[in-house]
Amino acid sequence: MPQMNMIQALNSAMDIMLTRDPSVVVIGEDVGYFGGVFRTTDGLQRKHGEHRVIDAPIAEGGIIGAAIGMGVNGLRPIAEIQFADYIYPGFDQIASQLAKLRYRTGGDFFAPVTVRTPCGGGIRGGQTHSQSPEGLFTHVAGLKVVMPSTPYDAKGLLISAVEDDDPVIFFEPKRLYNGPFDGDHDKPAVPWSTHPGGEVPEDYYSLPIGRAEVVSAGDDLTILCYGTMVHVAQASAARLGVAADIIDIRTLLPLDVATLKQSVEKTGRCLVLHEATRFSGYGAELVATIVEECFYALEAPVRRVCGWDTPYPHAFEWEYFPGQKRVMVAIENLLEEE
Amino acid sequence: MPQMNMIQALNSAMDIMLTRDPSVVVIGEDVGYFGGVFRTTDGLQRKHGEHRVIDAPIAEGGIIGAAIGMGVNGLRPIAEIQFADYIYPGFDQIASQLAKLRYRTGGDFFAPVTVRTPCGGGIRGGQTHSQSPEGLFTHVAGLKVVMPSTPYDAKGLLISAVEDDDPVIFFEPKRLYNGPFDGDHDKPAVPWSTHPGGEVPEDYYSLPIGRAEVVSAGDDLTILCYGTMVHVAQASAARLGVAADIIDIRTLLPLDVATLKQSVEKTGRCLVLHEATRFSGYGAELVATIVEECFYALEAPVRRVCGWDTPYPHAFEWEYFPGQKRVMVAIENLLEEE
Amino acid sequence: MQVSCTTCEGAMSNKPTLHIPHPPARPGDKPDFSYVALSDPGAVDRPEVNTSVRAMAYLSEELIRVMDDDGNAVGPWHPHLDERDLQIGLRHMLLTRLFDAYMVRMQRQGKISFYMQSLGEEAISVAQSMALRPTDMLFPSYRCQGLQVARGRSLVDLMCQCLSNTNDMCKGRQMPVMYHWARGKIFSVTGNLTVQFPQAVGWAMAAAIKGEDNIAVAWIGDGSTAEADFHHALTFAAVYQAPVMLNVVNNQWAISTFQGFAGGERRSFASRGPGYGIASLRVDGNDFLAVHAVTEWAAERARRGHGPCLIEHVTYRAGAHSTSDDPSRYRPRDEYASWPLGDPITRMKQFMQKSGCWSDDQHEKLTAELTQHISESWQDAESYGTMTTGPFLDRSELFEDVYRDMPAHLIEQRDELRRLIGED
Amino acid sequence: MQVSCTTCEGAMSNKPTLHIPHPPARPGDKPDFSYVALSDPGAVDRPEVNTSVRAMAYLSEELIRVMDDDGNAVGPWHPHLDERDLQIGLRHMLLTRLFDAYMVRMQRQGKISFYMQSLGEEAISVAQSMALRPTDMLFPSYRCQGLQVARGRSLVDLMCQCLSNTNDMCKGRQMPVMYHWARGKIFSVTGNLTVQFPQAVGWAMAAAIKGEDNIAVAWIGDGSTAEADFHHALTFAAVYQAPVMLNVVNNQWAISTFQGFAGGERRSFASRGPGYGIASLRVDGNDFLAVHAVTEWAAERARRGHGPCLIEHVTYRAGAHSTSDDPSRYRPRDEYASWPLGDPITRMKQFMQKSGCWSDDQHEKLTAELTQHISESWQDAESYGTMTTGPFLDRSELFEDVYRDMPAHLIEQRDELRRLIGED
Ligand SMILES: Cc1ncc(C[n+]2csc(CCOP(=O)(O)OP(=O)(O)O)c2C)c(N)n1
Ligand SMILES: Cc1ncc(C[n+]2csc(CCOP(=O)(O)OP(=O)(O)O)c2C)c(N)n1
Ligand SMILES: [Mg+2]
Ligand SMILES: [Mg+2]
Repeated sequence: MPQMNMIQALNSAMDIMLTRDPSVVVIGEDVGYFGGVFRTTDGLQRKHGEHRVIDAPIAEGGIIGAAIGMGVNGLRPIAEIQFADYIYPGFDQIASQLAKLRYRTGGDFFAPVTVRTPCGGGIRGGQTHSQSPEGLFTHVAGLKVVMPSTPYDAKGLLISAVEDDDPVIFFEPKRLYNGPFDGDHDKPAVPWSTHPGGEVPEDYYSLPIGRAEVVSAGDDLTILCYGTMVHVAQASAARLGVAADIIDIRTLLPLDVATLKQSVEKTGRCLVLHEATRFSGYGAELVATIVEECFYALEAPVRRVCGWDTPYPHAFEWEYFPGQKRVMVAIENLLEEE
Repeated sequence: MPQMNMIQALNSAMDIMLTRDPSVVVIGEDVGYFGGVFRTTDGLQRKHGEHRVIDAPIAEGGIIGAAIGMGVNGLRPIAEIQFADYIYPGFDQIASQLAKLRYRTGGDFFAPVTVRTPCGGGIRGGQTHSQSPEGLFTHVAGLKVVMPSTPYDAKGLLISAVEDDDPVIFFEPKRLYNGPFDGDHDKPAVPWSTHPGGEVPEDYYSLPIGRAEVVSAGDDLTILCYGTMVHVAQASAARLGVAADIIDIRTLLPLDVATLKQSVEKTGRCLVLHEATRFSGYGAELVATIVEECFYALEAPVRRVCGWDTPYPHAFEWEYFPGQKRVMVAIENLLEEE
Repeated sequence: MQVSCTTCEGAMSNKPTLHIPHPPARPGDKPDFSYVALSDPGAVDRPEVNTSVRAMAYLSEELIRVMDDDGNAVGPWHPHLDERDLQIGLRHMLLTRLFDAYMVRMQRQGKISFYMQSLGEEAISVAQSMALRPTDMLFPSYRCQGLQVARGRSLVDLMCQCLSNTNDMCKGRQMPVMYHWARGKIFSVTGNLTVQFPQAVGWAMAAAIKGEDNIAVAWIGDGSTAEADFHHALTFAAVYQAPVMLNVVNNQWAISTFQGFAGGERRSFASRGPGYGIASLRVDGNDFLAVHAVTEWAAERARRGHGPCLIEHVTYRAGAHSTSDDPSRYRPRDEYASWPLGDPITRMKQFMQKSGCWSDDQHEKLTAELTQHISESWQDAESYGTMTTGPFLDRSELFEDVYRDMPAHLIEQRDELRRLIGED
Repeated sequence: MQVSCTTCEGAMSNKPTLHIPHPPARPGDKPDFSYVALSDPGAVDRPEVNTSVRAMAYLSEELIRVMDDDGNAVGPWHPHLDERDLQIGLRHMLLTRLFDAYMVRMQRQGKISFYMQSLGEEAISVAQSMALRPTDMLFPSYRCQGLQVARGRSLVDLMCQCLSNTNDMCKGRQMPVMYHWARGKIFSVTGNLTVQFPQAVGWAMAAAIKGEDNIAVAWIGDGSTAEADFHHALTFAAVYQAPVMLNVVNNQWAISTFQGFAGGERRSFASRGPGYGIASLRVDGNDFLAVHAVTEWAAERARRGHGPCLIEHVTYRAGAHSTSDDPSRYRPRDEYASWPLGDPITRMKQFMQKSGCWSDDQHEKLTAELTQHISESWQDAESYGTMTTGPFLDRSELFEDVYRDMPAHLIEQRDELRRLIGED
């Protein structure tokens, strides 16, 4: 099986879709000739042409607006927003337009746009290159929201996103682009070739949107997480020798409630992790869902470990990032409760 | 005590602040000569002048951006966004700039901007005149988020918002402008003069940001709500003859956790209400907070009654609105649980 | 080249003061439209469609007019339409106006919840629609009902949308006038201003990518030019030379604010275009012939690969902003009577009568015919349900079309609502 | 007036095709700047500061230049600065350049995490800063370090920001180069492009409201003009006639994309202004004297109440976009050598030598002095802490300044972090 890092996997997904479906186009800042500031679209313009892989003006609102129009005219645009921190100028076109077009037209119009954007911290990007705004988009009915944690998932889910007739906001945890970062920044970086998720078929395959994945199984507790935090969770559980059901949410909206429920009913304890700020973050929805679905199985409160409720600071990146230590403390506390 | 409806109370708050503090200005679409599409700024330009109450171009991003600059230059702008549904074009200036300015400058710069905007449904406004996007703003560190439920609170909280050195997003439940709407749309409209919250002092007073209010006390359960849903909660509890602690959150961020906790520890049962869509809404944060703070006191799962996870529809407004019936069913179920 | 006046109208100051635009007249004042820059009918040059933007920049500040005050059609922009087309044009305009008036009445009677009329602006939608191909895609604002009428939409369908009944193409989900028509290639109207502008550019980019020669056409108001999406649209249209026609309907007002609050005090809205490298024209929006000619010209330019156009239509919002608005609070009640460009239907009729292809008698007959057509359509529309009487849309429509396939959480919510209603 | 070329460069087609802007040269190609429209030094007229926007529209497409190729200062824009000012200007430019070079080296050595230099663009920040009053408020982009230098900011402070150490004015919260200086009236740099443009307009509106005559001045890049806030700023500045100077630094590139992707292929960026009714000028950004003169002119215009200005500075980004960028992937390595407007420091030096107020010897001495000043500053800066050695900022700074007063939930989170660290 070929090895790919997450950038290569995403590139492969786009390459395949550009090849299979003439209606697929890629548009974004620096995505064309240059191949993207993270090199995710490297080589795609050369291969598929300037009318398929299109450099855009620096106007996120314009990019999304134009992508919607393209979608209405039969294309399947993949719009790249260079950093998730810069998605807000496009927020109106996403929340007011892209998300609601099908509904307001009784199904007569829709725009199958995929918005790809790198998110998350751990690269010393400070407050404008580190944000995790996924929670905001999960509050917008009509959107699907995806965040993969491995190259294998990234490719399969991106292909599904492009094929999906509904709009998908596709978050890419940039700290995972080159390796399965587990939160320990002092450790030398590890490449994807050391991780089974780095084994990625060359060819077309897709993974279902709407399905969470149990990435490791155990009876002690359930850990709900996605993106980078999946790896932090695994490392933390391993270090503690705890047997955890670690569930990679993968598709934040729609949420795979059944998988979550099954696990928490088994373990009775649940920890929720994300890198985004805690207050009103997506983790709140996970907690609320678990409480509503599994209250009587719960042996302890559902706890959250999240980014602090501050902007992402440059210097205190590792104090901010919800790393192994915080996760381990939370696991230990949770197992001791009652 | 004079009687005011919520529009008059808000108008009075702005009038007083424009009079007391020469640095206060009001800016927004149609707020000047015309006095606002809801008449909230009626008469203010005539009284305080064109340079204090300023009609703006139709550009919400520009309004917020300019207000930030004004704030940096020593003014205290009150920016009106005509409908909360139209706040998204200003989202970037709010989330990236207004919220983070103090932090990123180590406290050297800040912009004391208040953003006022009417929200919520019940006026047949369809999907673009009915939204309740407050949840999104509560996920942005650096903002304060307020929503009053009576004229009295509206005036006192708006004055506090204007005086606050931090940015405040001030949501006005427009269905409450003229009367304490309790969700029963078949009933003739009731004016504020029938409600104690309609008694509003003419003069200056302020109410603290960061404090929830127990609007009625009871041991059966706790109902957490804000805006229009406070009145729906009261009517529903009354119809059922249930003794509920009904807590008007009022300040969504920062949240008055202590008041919530005290109540739920007493009642052991908690219902969360809002008009906004449910998934990843502010109610999720309330549920998560209650679970984290009061888990061992809970006798039943915390339940939510919210807007459905769809855009706000025009025709099915009353099927969409979380009215008394849904609230009563939820209360009954909640009291029966276990 | 230098003149000594300041950029700021009025007194010269030696200190910055915040300039506040003022409309020339407020309630009680005598209407004053001296600020509207006019050109003489027939006076403005008509360049070839492939003229460079730079060479035609002057067109963004002139006013292209064909009909003069006496009902003659003059000058190089005269489109020389045949009788049949003129009659169709007049019919569509009249139908639009009568339909609007009827619906305003229905709103007053409480039969629909809200309405927005296009009174005084009918020439724009109708003439533009007629000058385009049926395969061109239209991205309307909420004041473009003439597009629907001119493309042959059944009034019953429009009425049913306003009634949110079982025949509503929006399935009850939108406020009145937020029509769309997929088969007729008319995009969905939304409450959010200006958002359709970059969408139209994207649609046009896609047409160019696919190698098709259909163009996209979009409309916004003068006030809406201040929104970000105006700039996005112009930038993207210029950069990619998208085959798109971007229309600004300058009807002088944006709810209560005068067009000066969008920058119209300083320069025409059309004159924004040349700075982006976009061909821009300013046209008498109440002159059916001029609007038709300009639209044909711009469509040909775009279709032949010579790039986008920005068109400013100078007109006047003769009615209230919407049925929720009372314009007598912010402008003279009788302002429309002084509008220098008259009424589009009156002028068209005058021109046709002068050309000998129309008579008062025909006009009266047509009015009667259309009036009857409208009230019959209303009967028909009501048969699909009204706000108070059935048939009603199925309530589970509330949950359809949020996604293509309904996800589990919406199925649950739908079922919850069903249970709740079952308990009624 | 009509010309037969199409709006689309290259072959004329009879069908719309998606136009894709191309830079004239890619890696391996011979640099080609023939697309840059130049005027002769001294050739462009200098109108009175109260000239109407319309009457001075031509200035948005000319190129105001003062220094000619031989180091003479010519024409009506010659600011006739005195020797002392010239020497100060050169000193600031040189200091900015040497500081940048030093900091790039520090980044390469891993001592700071990131850096952005302003190589080749020093004249703009420095000359503008010198032509303004110290009470004017500056809203910089990330490539305006010359403003800090010219306003007398200590290099130690700038370095400490890049080090996120205990003397960092941002308290460790921002990436390197995101400086601010409240006392020096320099606003905070942010990663979000263009957001400062409408903020500057709002600041200027407030100045006008308060009746003060300080103006606001803001900078963005060519690529950043595509963002919504460019349009917001121009609209608000025009409507309220705000005393603001809006600068677009057109350095030909926006990371890997050529200025054509912001619309620069069609028309100068300055030419966006007149369509909004804003006085606009295009200036040789590598000509210290021209930038100084234009800035003085625009500042006086704004300060005297004649309204806002848009200024395009034509320059070239001589370095990489940032230390994360490798421009040899998308443009010829040696492009800068062919840039028709030369290097700002070389040209200033040549002019001063020709005027007899500067010598090679002085230049060498100055270079040595500044170099030493920089490395001494670095020693100093490091004494406040480095990325790896103390002193370190107190970690609870993480939670300060989110709000003026720390709310309960942040106190709790701060205490949680303290407990966690205590367990170290
Ligand atoms: C984004 C947004 N902001 C504000 C509004 C409220 N609003 C509706 S119509 C309108 C005025 C628009 O004026 P104009 O563009 O001139 O169009 P006209 O009504 O004159 O046809 C405003 C402010 C809105 N619908 N959308
Ligand atoms: C809103 C936003 N979108 C995208 C970016 C990423 N980005 C940073 S700099 C840059 C290029 C800006 O080019 P230009 O405005 O020409 O300035 P220059 O770097 O040439 O000085 C881009 C796209 C950003 N910082 N902010
Ligand atoms: Mg208008
Ligand atoms: Mg640039």
